[in-house]
Amino acid sequence: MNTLQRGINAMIEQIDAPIATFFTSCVHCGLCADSCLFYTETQDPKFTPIYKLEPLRRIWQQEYTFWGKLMSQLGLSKPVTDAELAAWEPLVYDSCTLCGRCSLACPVGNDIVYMVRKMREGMVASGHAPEGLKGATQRAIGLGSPMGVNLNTLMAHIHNTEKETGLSVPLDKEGADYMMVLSSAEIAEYSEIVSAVTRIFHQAGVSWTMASDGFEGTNSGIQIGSSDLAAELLSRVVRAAERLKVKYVISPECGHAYTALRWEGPNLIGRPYHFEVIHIIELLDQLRSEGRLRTEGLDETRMTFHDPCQMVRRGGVVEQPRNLLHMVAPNFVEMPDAGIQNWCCGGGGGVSANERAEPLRIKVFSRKKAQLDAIGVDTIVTSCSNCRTMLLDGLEHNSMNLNVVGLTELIAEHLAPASK
Amino acid sequence: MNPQDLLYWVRGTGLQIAAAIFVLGMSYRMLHLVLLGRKKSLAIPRGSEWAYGLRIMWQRSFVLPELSARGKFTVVAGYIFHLGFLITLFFLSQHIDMLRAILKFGWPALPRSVIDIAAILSIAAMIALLVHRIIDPVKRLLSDFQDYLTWALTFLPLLTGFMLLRSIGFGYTTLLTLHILSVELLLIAIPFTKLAHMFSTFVSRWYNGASAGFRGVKA
Amino acid sequence: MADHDSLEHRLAEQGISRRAFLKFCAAMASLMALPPGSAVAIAAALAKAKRPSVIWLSFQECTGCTESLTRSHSPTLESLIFDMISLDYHHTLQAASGFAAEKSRDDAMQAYYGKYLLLVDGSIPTKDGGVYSTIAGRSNLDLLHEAAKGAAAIVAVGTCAAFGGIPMAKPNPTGAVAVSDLIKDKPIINISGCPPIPAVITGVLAHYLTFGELPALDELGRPKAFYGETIHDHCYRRPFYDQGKFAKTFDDEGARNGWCLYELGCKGPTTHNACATTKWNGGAGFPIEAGHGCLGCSEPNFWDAGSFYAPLPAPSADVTTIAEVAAVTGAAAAVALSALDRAKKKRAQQAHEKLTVKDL
Amino acid sequence: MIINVEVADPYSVGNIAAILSEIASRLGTLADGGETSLIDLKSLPLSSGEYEHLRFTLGRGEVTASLDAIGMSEIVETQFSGVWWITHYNDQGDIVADLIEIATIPNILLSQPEDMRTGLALLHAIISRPASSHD
Repeated sequence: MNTLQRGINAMIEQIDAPIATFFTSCVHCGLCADSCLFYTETQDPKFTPIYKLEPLRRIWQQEYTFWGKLMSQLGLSKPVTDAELAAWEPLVYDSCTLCGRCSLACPVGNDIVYMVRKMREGMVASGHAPEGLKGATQRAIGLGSPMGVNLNTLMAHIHNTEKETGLSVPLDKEGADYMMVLSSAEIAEYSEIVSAVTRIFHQAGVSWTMASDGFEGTNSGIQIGSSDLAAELLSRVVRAAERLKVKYVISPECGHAYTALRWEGPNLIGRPYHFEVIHIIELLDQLRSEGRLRTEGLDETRMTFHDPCQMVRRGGVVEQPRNLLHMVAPNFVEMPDAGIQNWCCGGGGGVSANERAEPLRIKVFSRKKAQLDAIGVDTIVTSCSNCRTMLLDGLEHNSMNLNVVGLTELIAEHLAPASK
Repeated sequence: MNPQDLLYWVRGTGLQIAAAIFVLGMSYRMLHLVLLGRKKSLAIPRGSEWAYGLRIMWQRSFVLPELSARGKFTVVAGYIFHLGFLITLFFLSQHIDMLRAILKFGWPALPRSVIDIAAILSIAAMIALLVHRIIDPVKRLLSDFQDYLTWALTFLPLLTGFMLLRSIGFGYTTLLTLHILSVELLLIAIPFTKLAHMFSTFVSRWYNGASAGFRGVKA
Repeated sequence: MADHDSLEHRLAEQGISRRAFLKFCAAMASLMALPPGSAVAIAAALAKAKRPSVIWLSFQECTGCTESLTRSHSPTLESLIFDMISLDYHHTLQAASGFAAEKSRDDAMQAYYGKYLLLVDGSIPTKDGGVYSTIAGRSNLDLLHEAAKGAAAIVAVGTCAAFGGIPMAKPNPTGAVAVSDLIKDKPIINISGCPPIPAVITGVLAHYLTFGELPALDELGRPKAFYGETIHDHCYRRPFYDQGKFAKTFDDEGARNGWCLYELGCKGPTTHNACATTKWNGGAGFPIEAGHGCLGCSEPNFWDAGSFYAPLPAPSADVTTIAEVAAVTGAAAAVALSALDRAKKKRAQQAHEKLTVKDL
Repeated sequence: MIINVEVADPYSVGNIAAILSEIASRLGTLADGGETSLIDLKSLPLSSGEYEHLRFTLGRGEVTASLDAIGMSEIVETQFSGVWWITHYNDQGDIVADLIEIATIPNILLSQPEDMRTGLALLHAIISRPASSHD
């Protein structure tokens, strides 16, 4: 098979009842355009979500419909070409963050983002994935992290934390209840997280560990759209967790890591886990409700919360971060469209790793800017390290002077001293 | 064939042909869609697929996110068209007569004045939507021949029906024949075109809602 | 001589005044459904009108059409008109019988060859050589062809002669057909109805008499003056139709209030005839006024066009059975073809070459 | 068993109003010096109730004439001057024409030149006849 055949074969593999139903239902109303950051901020019709799926639609029609098959038999249909897939590559990767807003907007109920995710399987198999994302995936497979961080980097953070807090950071502790996984951005840039979770878990009395062979949660395979590669990356975490016999794996503050670990993971490896997956924010809220997480002092700063797409629309974690914020932030305000309808930072779904997409990503930050301008806050809290980087980047390009902090760190800053 | 024979044909054989193609086509198409199957997720669910899927099937008819002016236009005109079409289809006494003859049960009709308004609004909305499809860059990009064909096939029954009610243009026999014929063309076209969304929409919504429900997403 | 044959002259001879003649013309205009102001033109035309010979042949029929004509409630007028025609053969009405009757027909056909008006009621059986209806040993088919040859024009009186009518209804055992199915080379005017309105028969004769030509006809050969519009167009219950007020049964509130009979199967909207205005029995009323829907008797195949009591929009054939068969067939096809599709998907999965980092 | 047949207002169907406004418009034309015109009531869709209602509404005015020629004719000026209701009957008393004429005087009432000449001839014959012939 050449790459084109391989790509088309992958799409034929991926087309299932939902996809066939979605294409059957589409009435070309164009409403999904309004839900897409890339359309609303550019007004370019080619960014209409359903249009990004045109090659997949044609393959469905030609391979899975009565008339389509008939037309193909008669040689009356136009097969999908390599050039076409190449032309669609920027639409499928650069202008889609897999944010899933279109799936909520579609009046006939099409889960458009589900189809984009599936279409990427074919795109990457046909060789049409962005170079930046390819590089990130190669690093993730080869080096263990898309950003090139490794165990040594983590070990340095662990040392610092132990020195700073006087607490020990458990590594490869068999039989712990929880196994913490980090995102590569956290390891590379927001290493305070190691200290934050160490202190919080110490206070709450959580039995936890990290794994030297499964600490990286970021899954570039999901973003580039290859289940094969995603499975390889994910299986490292699964192996470590099952080796250490933990009950739970904690997903880091990283949207796609959560999706990969929580929802796609068992399907990627083809079996259920022997553990459960919980997002760090879910766990913190759970500790709060059990009275095990106690804070003191308030941060009077006017702050807001940026909902990561994979947490809310694709993850169902909406209330938990707010419960936590209310513990420490009396001046917390919601952005317009907060919660399930929040607008993407612009860098999800692999866009942040795709240098070619950067100008477009910066341009569409105007939506986030408008949301922020509407409420006038000083600090943005979020629970996704990729969102955090994208927000910082966007703010800088727009000369906006706002702080961006991770929610876990914010809680850790206000942690009450251990009472006993 | 004289006009009476033609009318008799469209009321009889024509309708049988159209109904057969429509039912066969839709039964095939809907079942074929579902039978393609989907993988059952191995992840631990946070909520119910069925409950939320069923909820979205219904709810997506009413809850729509914030939209731009062009989006609002599509939604408002779309609502008017669909509602007007359904009201005239199911609540004009003549249509109930027809359905009663097939289903063996009926229901009360709406007053003619209401039907008139619904039909006029529906026709106006369809024309507006056609113009919008031509001038709006997004819709124009998405549109192909089928979008215009299905528009025409949907518009004709509305138009001929309205002309029939108001005795505009041709005589009653001719208009009734044209009206029934246009409905038959529409019925025949449904299984082969995007008009199949009349049923598949609800399946789409279920899949979408089920996926969200599985993850415990509450819109 | 010709002048002495004109209607005006004959009327004058009978001591009828010009004013009476004008009254007669006003009645004629009303009868022919012409604009009321055309009485003057009628008067002028009638002054020159001639007395044509009429041969009336009755075939496969029930004599209802003749009954209708003789029950006509304007006898003076009819008698004036029949004064003006020479009814040389009508086997029900004529006094002569047996060979004499047939002879009078043959004589008239010879004497007025090319000029006589041929009136036909009843359809013509064609199966088995037309043996199913004969007169004096000759088949209707034979008689029609013979009589048509010398006719100036043919008037098909009643739905049977015009469109085949009840004898032609399924299964049509005698192979009955309409006059126009057999005669192609003569002007034919169809006065349909079961029976036709008597005033329409006389109206058409009056028109032929007055203007010496056939009136304007619709696409089914019927005079537009009487069949140009539908019962529905002129029905006094029409406003109820427009308001959507329908009687649901023959004895409900709506029926008592005189609401529209559409849902009770009235075929008025698709039936072209003058019943709603000309009315029956000396203007006493017409079926809808008596509380019963129109049967559509002046239209072709009215007998086979579904139940008289089924509303117009109701399907005229069974749709349910065919839909059930279609649903099952469609489902079976879906099961079969989706098995192929799943097999295709499985093949694609088997053909899947695992993507590795080297492929990027 | 008593069946209570209640007829709702038979005039509500709206045909009468249309006829009346048609008559009004034609009468207006006539009053302004325009032409006379005729309405053939047999060509209009009237229920018997409506027919009676029309007769009642138009009423009877100052002039009533009758004509005896192949049956009777009744010529009545309605309460609206210039609006005449003309009903022609045949020998049997059936209505053969039923007309509304909008005119200063219905045409049918005018003496006809042909009849006048016939009368004149008859009159001359009487004048020229010798007195002895009167028996």
